[in-house]
Amino acid sequence: MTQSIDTSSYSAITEAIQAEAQRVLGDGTVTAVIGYAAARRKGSAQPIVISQADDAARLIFTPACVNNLAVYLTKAKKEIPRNGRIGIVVKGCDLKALVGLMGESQLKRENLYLIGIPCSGVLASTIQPDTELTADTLASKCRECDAHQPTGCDFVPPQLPVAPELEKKYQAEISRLEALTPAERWAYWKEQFAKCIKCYACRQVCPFCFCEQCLCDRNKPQMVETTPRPAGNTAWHIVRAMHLAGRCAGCAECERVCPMDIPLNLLNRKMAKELKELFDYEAGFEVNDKGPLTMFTEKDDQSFIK
Amino acid sequence: MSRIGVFICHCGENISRTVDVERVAREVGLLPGVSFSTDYKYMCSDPGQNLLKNAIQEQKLTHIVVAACSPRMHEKTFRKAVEAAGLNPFLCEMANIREHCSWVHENKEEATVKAVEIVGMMVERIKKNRILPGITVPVTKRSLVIGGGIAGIQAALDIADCGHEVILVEREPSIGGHMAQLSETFPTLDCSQCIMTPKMVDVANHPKITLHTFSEVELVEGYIGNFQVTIKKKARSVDEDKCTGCGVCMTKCPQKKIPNKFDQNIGLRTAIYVPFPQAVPNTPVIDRANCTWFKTGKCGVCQKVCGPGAVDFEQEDRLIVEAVGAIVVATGFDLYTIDEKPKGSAIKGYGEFGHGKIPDVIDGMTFERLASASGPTGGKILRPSDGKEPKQIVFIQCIGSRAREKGISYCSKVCCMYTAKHTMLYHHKVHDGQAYVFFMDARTPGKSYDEFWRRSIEEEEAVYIRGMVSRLYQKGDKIVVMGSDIAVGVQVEIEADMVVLATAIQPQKGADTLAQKLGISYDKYHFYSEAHAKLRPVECATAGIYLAGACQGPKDIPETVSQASAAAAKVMTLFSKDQLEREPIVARVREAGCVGCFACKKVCAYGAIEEKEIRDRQGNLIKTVAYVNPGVCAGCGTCQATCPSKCVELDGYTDEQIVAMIEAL
Amino acid sequence: MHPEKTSHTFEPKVIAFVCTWCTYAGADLAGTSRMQYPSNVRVLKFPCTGRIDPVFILKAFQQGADGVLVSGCHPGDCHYIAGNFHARRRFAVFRKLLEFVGVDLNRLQFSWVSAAEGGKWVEVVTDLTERVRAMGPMTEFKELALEEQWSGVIDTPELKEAFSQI
Amino acid sequence: MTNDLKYSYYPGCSLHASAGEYDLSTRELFRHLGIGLTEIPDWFCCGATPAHNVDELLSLSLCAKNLELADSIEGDVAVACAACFSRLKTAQHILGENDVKRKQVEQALDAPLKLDGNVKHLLEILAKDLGLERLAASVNKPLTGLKVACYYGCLLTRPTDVPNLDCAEAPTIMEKIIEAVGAETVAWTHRLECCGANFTLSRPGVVIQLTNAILDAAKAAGADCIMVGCPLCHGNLDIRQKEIEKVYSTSYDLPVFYLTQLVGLSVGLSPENLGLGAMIVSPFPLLTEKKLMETSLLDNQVSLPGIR
Repeated sequence: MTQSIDTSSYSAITEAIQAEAQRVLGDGTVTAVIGYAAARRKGSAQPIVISQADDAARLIFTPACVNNLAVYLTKAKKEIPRNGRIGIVVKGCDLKALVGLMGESQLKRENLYLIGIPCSGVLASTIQPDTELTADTLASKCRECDAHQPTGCDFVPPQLPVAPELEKKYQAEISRLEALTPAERWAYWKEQFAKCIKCYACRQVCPFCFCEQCLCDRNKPQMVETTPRPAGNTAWHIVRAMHLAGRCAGCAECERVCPMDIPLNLLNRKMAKELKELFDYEAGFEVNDKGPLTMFTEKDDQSFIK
Repeated sequence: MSRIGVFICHCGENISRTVDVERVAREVGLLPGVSFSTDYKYMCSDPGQNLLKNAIQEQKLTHIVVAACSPRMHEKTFRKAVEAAGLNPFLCEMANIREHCSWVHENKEEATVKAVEIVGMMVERIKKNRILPGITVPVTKRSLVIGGGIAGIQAALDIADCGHEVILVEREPSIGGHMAQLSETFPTLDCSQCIMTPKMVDVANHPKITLHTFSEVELVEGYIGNFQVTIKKKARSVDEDKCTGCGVCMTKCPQKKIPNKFDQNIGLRTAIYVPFPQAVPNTPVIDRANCTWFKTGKCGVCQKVCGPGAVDFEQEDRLIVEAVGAIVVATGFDLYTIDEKPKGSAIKGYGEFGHGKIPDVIDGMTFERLASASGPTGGKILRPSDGKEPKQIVFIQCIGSRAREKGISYCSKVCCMYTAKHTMLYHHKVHDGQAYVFFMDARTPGKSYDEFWRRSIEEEEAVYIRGMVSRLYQKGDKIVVMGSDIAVGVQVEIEADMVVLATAIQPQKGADTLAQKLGISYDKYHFYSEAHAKLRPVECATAGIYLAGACQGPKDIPETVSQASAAAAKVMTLFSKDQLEREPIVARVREAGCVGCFACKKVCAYGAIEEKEIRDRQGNLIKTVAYVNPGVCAGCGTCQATCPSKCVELDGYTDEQIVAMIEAL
Repeated sequence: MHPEKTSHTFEPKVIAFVCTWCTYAGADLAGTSRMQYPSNVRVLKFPCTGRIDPVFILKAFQQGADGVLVSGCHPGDCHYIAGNFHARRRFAVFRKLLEFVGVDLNRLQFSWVSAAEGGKWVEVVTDLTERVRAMGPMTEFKELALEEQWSGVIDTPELKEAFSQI
Repeated sequence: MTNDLKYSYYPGCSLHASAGEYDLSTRELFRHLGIGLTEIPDWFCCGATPAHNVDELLSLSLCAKNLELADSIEGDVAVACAACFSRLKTAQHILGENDVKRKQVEQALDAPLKLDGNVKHLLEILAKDLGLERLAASVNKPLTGLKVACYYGCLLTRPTDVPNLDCAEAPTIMEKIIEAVGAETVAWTHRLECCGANFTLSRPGVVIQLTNAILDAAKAAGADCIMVGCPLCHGNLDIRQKEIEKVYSTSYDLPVFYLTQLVGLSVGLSPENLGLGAMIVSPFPLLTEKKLMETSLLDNQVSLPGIR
């Protein structure tokens, strides 16, 4: 018998979001709200941008609301009004991305109206959207989420999230890999990276891949081979993990969108773990003037340096 | 297509002994792009350089690789030669086949193979080298000196004497700083005012010095050679141009009982005042917080008695903007107080000394004012509490200094000497008195310093007790000082009439705020950081800003004056040319790709990276990007390694050049 | 090509990324002091370790390096105030990443070598060269470069047949 | 009055002997304030203060074992005696940072250490856990007009990083409590001086000298009485007072109260329940003079038995 996860609060949360969106659109606080709406397939959800108070009723929150909407504030801005404050519906994990983006001068807090969701979890990407949320169907990231209740938002519905203690799959997998020999790990990742077709969906969906020109697309000089061959794939994923170190807060969108099912977020979470151990830094909890790799202390660890 | 010329040097036999130079020249000559390749006995000699120059002309070479010694040795030489032959100097690179090859390997085959590869790497690199025009920055030959103590005065006079304009800004109503407060100075015991006031007058009379007292630096913009400084002239309530300095206003002012900060608050002054009689400028200031007119709207006596009509109650703060090319920071020090410190302060007060609540426990500067002939007691050592002459006096050293548990770990450097001086001044004025000094060590390096300290013990009868004081408390009209004499190993209790604390030297309050305005760095105590502790002790890491005096760390007067003159010399070096020339190894931003995350700005230790707004023709903001100020950039390249999309690039060390070298392997 | 050099069957390729002010000068000192060390190392000069991008290390391995050395000024000695402090953090993280994807960290050495430490330069370079020599060639990246597969493996009989007909 | 505060109580040896009135007044006061106090079962000596000079392992083990016993009772550990407080805190501090010693003690006790319990002096409980406001609210006989010299001694606040009761150099916690119950405090010089503590038997000469300085300073500051939170200080200041007066040919006549006795008076507990009769320097003339006790009671009270 798998443990079911109580999502009874989601309908009340939906109502609260709708009411709040209607209010802030109606009184002109915001010019648009980015949120989730029901999609065609039963139980599924998709991102939506609404700019009319009347449309607020379309907003929902269900276990199928998996997307990190932060990306609509940086890269996918086509439908977003250029002026005024923008409302956005955020889960705790999405909020961490916004916090990071604020620290990197990509967003300004005063331009946003944050509607936080006391989220108990969403479905894994491999599960059909109208499935019941249980310990089995829960997304891996939600199993070890430390931000069920978003903080610092402008509005959060009063419902409280549930957060049962579950086995932490990412942590377990990281520990498993760490225990292997370098050669075994290389074999593991070689197999994983070999699958990559360089579709760059991971890059497209990542809130932090906001560079206008990616280093990996450059050809003078070519830092990373662009063809989807194992050498270039490996280089791409290493560079991606390095560039996200200290920034990625684990929304795991990269992994969700990967058509080849490469466990991409493992790399990011491993980096996050190292940064916590090395510099006691955790991304996404507060807007920091400097990230862990743009600052230093004189007492940083240098045991690895001869 | 580039036409690369490669020149292999024998360095006598230094290279050719272990490297087959002919073979290197031959093999390298086959590399694509290499049009000319040769070897020569001594490339750095005149004939060698001529060989290079001629080859450039005759072979129409576009890029040059000289394979010889370390570029640290002769890069400049060959770049000059290349420039003389009409090429941009940055189209010449050196391949180090001596220090990194022939000298460290014995096997000729191995060394030759390595040399070919080293040269090959440089050939690939130079294909990606670009013409780098030299960078010149215009220099405004005026300077700003912040702080009118002895450091600022000395620096201002030195610069002005060289014929350049100086703007001297002082926060207080008069220049002079702490040195003007001192009674006598070690190790010669000459009167501080006697040596100080002439310099103050020189400043006032110098045609090249513009003095702004009662003023503060509000804003600093720009960079080396081109700073714009906004100075706030606080309302003095007295027109400096009209005032003759007759002083009638001060004699008539009815508010006469205001503690005078210059006298460490033991002397009194009026509401309209100059801090001390020899003040420069000799123009009074109205202390608006204590003036009856400003408090009640009545009185106005000073205005009525002022002949020239200089008193102006309506005066307001004024902002003036000055363009300068260099800035000397000489903001000096402040003294540690033993009061209870605010909550959260890393620095703790002295609870064991009653947090400074006993009136006859004073600090060294207060003792200076008591001993000064122009001080509040006319030079008599008298207790602040009852005006009696203290017959037993205890000096305690290292109050705050060298006390990690109190939050300060450094030595304040001057206290040992001035305490020795105090015991002498005391002995000269109170013949039947006894001075005791509690000390940890006596630190007296310096010309005639140790002799001076010995004299205080041997001739002036001061009793030095090695050990610290654990507690002092008031008992009747005495202060009981409890301490230990660790040399003998006993507890000591002295019933003193007065206790003088040698409190630590700290940076001025607000030193951090000023540093932020200037864009210079400071340590955890807020002392300003020099660019290099040993080799660049008067320069800040921020180009064009120099340090003088105790704002950088505790210093005595001779050291302060030396550093002030050194800072002035650095300013003069900058001013010696109309244009500042510098190597064009600086970072540049590719604005098209920059997304303005400013990671580069965060890692730049020089503050060279600014935010730049890009707007369309209608003035709408398109985006904000990074901009590297080439006058400030030092060329370390940390920004480029940090930039995720490599939109900032360090000329001379571009990714293309480096990757070309890696790929050549 | 190396006829008299039969003592070693494998000559590793070692690439050193060094800063110009400390380690490059330290290597120069080793030269002027006529110290001897293996000739396997190739030195790339940077203004500062702060300029050294982790991608260069990756690139070096891809280009066939068997060992990589990154070396700069001791903490507090940086010519550019703090470049080496930034580098220290960057590489502390990057080496953990390489370790996690399965690169043996014995092939990657970091060191502080000052301009006065010619002897330390020799020691660091010799140690790394000999260690890498004992480990044998770095095959991982080279093998990757030779592989052509992209989206999967040709493991079914149908695919194999189709592939053989190409 | 009830509240949710609960503590395990470590009285310490002195409170079963010379300082019986401290124990009595503590229990009475806490009962009156509704603070739960459960004596640690089978507690034993903390080793104060000589053990650590003789055998560090023993002194640490004694404290560690007592803390383990205290762990069985809900709530933080309440300690009345400053010396016990100091020893327990010191043991926690040392064992918390020194793994080698920790292992030794674990071996000695043959059990893993339980050091997490909060050790609190009564002062801390009254001033912080109960809070000055609630304390002031329970006062019904304010000690108006009584000038108290608060005496901390050495062990309550020092060394700097260990007890963390209050600022080591300028503590105010005693003053705050006694002002909350309506008394006046005097600013005086010897609040933190050493009284000689347990040299009282081995080097009485030293104790007489040190304690005299304290009494002298308190008197000079205009105090009517002294308040302490330590049975050792109390012993020296109270029991030796007559002897000191004789040696120095002076007269102090300063009653030395435990903090629980003064606070107990203010909340209306009877002198009998506070063990005031056990004090060597009788407080009754002072208390009647200040109108803090009925004159009519005086005759009866003087003959009260001291320690039960």
